[in-house]
Amino acid sequence: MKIHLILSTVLLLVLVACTRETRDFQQPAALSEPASGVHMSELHPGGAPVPKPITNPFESNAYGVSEGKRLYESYNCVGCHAHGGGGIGPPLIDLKWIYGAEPANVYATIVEGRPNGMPSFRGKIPENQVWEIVAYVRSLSGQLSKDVSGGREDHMYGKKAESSTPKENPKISRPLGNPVPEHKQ
Amino acid sequence: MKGRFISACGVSVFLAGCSGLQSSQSVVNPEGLQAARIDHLFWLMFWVCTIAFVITIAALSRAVLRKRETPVENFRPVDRAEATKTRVVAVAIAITVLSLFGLLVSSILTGKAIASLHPQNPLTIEVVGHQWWWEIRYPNSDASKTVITANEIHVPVGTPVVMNSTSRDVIHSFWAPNIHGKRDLIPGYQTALWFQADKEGTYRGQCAEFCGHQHAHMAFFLVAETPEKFNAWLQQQRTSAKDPQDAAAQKGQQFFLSHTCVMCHTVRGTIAGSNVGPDLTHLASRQTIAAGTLPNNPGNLGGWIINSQSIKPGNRMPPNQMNSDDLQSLLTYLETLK
Amino acid sequence: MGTGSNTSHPRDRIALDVSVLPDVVFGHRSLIWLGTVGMMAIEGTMFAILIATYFFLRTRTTDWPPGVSNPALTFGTLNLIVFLLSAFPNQWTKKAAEKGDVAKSRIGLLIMSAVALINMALRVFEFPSLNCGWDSNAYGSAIWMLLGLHTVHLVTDAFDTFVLTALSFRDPVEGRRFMDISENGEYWYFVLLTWIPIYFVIYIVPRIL
Amino acid sequence: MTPDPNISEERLTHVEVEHATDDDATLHQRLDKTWSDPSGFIGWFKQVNHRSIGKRYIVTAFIFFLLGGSLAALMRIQLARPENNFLGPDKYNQIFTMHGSTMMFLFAVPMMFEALSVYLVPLMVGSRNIAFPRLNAYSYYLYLCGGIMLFVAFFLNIGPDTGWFSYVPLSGPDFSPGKRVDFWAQMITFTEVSALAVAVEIIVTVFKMRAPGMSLNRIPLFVWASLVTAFMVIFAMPSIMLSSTMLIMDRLVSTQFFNPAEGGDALLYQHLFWFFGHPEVYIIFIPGLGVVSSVIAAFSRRHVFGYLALVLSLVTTAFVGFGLWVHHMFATGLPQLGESFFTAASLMIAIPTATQIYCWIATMWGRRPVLMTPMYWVLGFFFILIMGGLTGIMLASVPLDLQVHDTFFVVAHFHYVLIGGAVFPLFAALYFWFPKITGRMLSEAAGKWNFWLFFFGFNMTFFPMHILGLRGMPRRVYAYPPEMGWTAMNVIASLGAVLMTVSVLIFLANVFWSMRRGAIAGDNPWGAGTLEWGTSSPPPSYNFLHIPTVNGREALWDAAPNQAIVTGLRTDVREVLVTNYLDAAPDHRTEFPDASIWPFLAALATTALFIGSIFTPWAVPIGAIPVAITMTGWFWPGKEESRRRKATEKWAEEEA
Repeated sequence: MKIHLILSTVLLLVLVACTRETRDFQQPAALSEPASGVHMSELHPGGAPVPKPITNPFESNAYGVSEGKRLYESYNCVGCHAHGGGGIGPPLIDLKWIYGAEPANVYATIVEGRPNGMPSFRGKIPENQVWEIVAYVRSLSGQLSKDVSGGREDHMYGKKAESSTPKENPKISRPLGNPVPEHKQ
Repeated sequence: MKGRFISACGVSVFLAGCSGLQSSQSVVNPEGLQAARIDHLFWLMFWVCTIAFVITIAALSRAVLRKRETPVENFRPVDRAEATKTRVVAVAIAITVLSLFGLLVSSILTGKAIASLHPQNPLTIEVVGHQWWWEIRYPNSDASKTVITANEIHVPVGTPVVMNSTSRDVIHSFWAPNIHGKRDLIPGYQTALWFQADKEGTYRGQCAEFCGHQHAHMAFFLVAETPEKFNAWLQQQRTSAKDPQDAAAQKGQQFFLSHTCVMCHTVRGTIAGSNVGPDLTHLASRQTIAAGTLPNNPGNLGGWIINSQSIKPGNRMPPNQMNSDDLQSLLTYLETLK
Repeated sequence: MGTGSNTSHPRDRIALDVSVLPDVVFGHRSLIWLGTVGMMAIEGTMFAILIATYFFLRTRTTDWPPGVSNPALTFGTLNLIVFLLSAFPNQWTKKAAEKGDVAKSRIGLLIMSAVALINMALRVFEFPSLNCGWDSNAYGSAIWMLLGLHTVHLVTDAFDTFVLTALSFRDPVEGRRFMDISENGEYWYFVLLTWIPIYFVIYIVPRIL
Repeated sequence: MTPDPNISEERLTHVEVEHATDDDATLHQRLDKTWSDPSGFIGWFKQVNHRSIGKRYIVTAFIFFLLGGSLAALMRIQLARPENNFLGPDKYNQIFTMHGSTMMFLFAVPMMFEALSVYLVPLMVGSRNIAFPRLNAYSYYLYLCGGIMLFVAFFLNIGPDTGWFSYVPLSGPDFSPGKRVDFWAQMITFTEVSALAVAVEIIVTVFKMRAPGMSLNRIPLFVWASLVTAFMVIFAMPSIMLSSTMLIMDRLVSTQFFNPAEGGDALLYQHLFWFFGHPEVYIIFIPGLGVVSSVIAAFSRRHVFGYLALVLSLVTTAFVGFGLWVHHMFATGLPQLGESFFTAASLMIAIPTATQIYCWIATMWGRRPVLMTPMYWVLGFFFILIMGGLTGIMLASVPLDLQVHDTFFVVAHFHYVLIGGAVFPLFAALYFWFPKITGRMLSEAAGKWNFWLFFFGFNMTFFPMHILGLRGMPRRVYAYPPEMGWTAMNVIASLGAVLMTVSVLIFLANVFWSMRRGAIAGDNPWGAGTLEWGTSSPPPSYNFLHIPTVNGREALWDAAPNQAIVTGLRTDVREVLVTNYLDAAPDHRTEFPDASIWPFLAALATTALFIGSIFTPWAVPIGAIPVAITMTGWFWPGKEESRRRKATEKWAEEEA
């Protein structure tokens, strides 16, 4: 009886934990292809399409988010969006989204680009890395659970800590695919 | 007796282990000025310590095995013997203190000797630690003449080198044991280390401070060569990459520039100019890829590009899916980056 | 059983009768005093290391305080004054407890509870007067942690005082309670005395270094 | 005050005292009734007896030793072949971190300091319990919860992976995503709080609760070692508690202690860590020296040679131990003058250790010690510790350290020091005191097998690592290229690990067999001279029927033919005798608390606070409420208890 109880508790714990901490270095082959964009149409040549992840697997994975953060800097997203505060591009730490706040929207923004300056990264970034960046970008506005998003940055150069910015409630957002160019600030 | 026997065995195993093979990453095969001084100090200490060990174990064995002098139930020892023992212990302590003082002096002298090399015209290099590779720079007041390479350091023999180092991310430690001891690269700190290689050769070095997943595969090679060879190498490294001539290589270059590679790598002379990964301008001139992990040949390079994660799990290079034609032409192009 | 090699019959043993000894003692004689001193040593070491950290961080930059203004003096200084003055009622309470005077101990404990409340109220205003966030820079982190750690001690001792005050109004108040009250006074001195260097480090050092 | 009609005044003032004339059987009955802790499932969580808690510490710490050892075995499998794929880097990094953290924080300190001291010190000083027994129980539960938390995290793939030292910035928010490092840092808080609590208990027990006559110059050397260790704990552990707290705050609430961009500093962490980390080595190793002194004295049948020198050596080691933390940081490139100072200090610490070794040899000289299993382990200790000490001298030298720092040479060195200085004495202690703890002897034959397999296995595993280090193999690598020539030595090391595993299994079998079938030990099977051997094996609930008095350093050997006993302590409540600091003259009596569930509940509340604070800072203020409630419950006196005390208390005369 007691053993039964213990076993079921252990099982439960294992189930609840922890994709959050896994570190999958080997991504499925489909995810290591350069990102080629969102499939807007259901029509595909040559049979059924590979289903794209609707929920972003990296959003519940601390390592994925931190990789996204690193890539965000490596790929110079910082150049326009700074560390979320915005600059040439719109800020990312608030919850105002021009092109939608869902992972698929952010993914589309990165891969397709957007008018008024956001370049398309189609073919330049592997699929899984795009999703990692998506996860990180969404973490900036507090849309991910606290235990996967990173803390402050550990860098040589002074920056504001992201996690100290107050959490806002989502003030969503234009419907997806409504490209109204509207930059704040 | 047993103790002495075991320690004798230990010493001989040790000596056999330390000599034997000439190794390109070894403390006891010094090929540099500093490493040689440290090597002398090591052997001095080794013999002093061995003698101390043997004497102590011999005394212990005798104490344990010698026959009893006082009856078993006499819990309180005989006073006269105690006085003798006190004298002997006092002398032993005095000898210990003196030997330690001797070792202290020799250690400080060695420390002074390896730090006091401040010549007029040293070669300056910069080493920047990254997870998990080494960025090597040969700075020049004319920025266009600055050489940037990765994981392979060329130095002229007999010339003092000053190495300025720092880290871009976590703490690493630069260590080429045949040349000098290690130096930590700490973010937020700039440190300078002097060394000099005395003999031509290729010496392996490795990161010695735990730095994450691929700490084990963060090696570099230090190539000590004659000043002439070194200057030729430096001259050659200063040039930009030439545009390829043959069709396959041109196709490869096209592929390189239009795909994910440019997000991280630089090839001087092209639009690829990102500083995230190692500079590839003279990739083909290097002996190894992936921070000393694999010999640099088209097979290894191809495998690395397709799926570096199976070779060095957790490293920063993403897997790249491409068809074999593209891979072939890409490799052909990379082979032209001499 | 018995004591080792002793083979004689119990009745023949020389006995050291300790029943005449007291069981209510104060100060360094009591176990609880030495235990409290041990705790003070631990916590004192923590404060010392934290202050050392502060000065270590000082050496890593040229401006001090770096990029923020000096902490405002008002509330910290007020707190220092209250702390220093609290030594008088504290000593009075401690002495009353050591004499076993229930009435005086109760009054003293009530006063000390009030003092602790004043200290904590002032402390609430001290944090904003540091003039920087804990996450603005390492200097901010260090002084927030210093002040925070001292506050933890202040709150703990205040809570102790409240509990002892409540207990002192429950009859009977036995000797052990008086020992606790005396020890609580001892600990209050620790909180008081540590505040002096911490006050100096937080408020004065940025002005002179 | 309205007197409770149920409790008569007579019952309140009734006092039962022990007399010299009591016959042993009745006295036993009365004392046992008062001092026995409750049994049963719930009762188990209420026990506050130092022997119960000490045994739990020993068993728990040994289980962590086995777990840490299993992790080491996995590492040896991984390293037995070059470029092995048995464990990936992610698992390997977690495993070596867990191995180090487990061995240092969950095995070595709890075993050498807490477990042995909690069990032995009160017996050795002739007391009925340890000072602050409820705090003692609390410390154990905290330690247990911290250890369980770390291993649960590890099995859920949240095992820390930045090394037992967790250097920033690798362990900082940017390079260690998730909660892995936070679990490590919080485990530190758990174990350090528990060690600090025990340190205070030991200091108070040693200073205030010694049997009459045991003046400071008559304290058994093991007790001296515990006392010195307790002081080291008090001054060393706050440093790591602060640095791990800073680390957690950097990660959770974005403080900037270690962020160079905002005035923080990565080396600050190293200073704080090693200011604890180096004394830590001595915290582990000094109790072992105490064990060695005890065993040598018992088997050589004489007082230890140079008592004063040995005590002074312990104290000197403790002081100097705080002055050499920087020798872990030579490779960071500190100023040269500072380095020479720390070299000198590091060499100097060899002097007290050498002194002790000479004194022990002088003790045995001419006495031909009885070679039974505990003595074997002590001789093994000499061989291995001396070797580790000598390589330590090499590491103290800055230039040499620059070469061998963070290589397998260092791995070899500190395993020689720590296994030689702690695990060998630990096995000696277990063989030596097992009869006292259980009443039965461990098997000598199995003990010899255990020793020889461990001794050869150990040397086979760790001796080649010296050579590996000199031939360039760095620490903490999960793989190495085949062409480096490191393979053969690694294979030998891995084979040695097999021998050590077999040896430990033999030990376990020996313990399980001997607990049931071992020869009955009797009070004093070795004929040793310290007080714990003067009571039955295992000791009764009240430790000593009569508190003894002491006439010399080896209380039993030096006892007068008619050595006095203490009488007059109450038998109806848990009353103990308090003596004064220097000469242990009787000072006053004090009542110790009964068994209670509150320490356990308080430990649970504290655990909830600590684990909660990994995820949110709000766990601290909110979690403090149940902690405050349970702690208040713990100290809250019962009404009847207060009245009873009031009725019988006796105040000290006012001092002039």
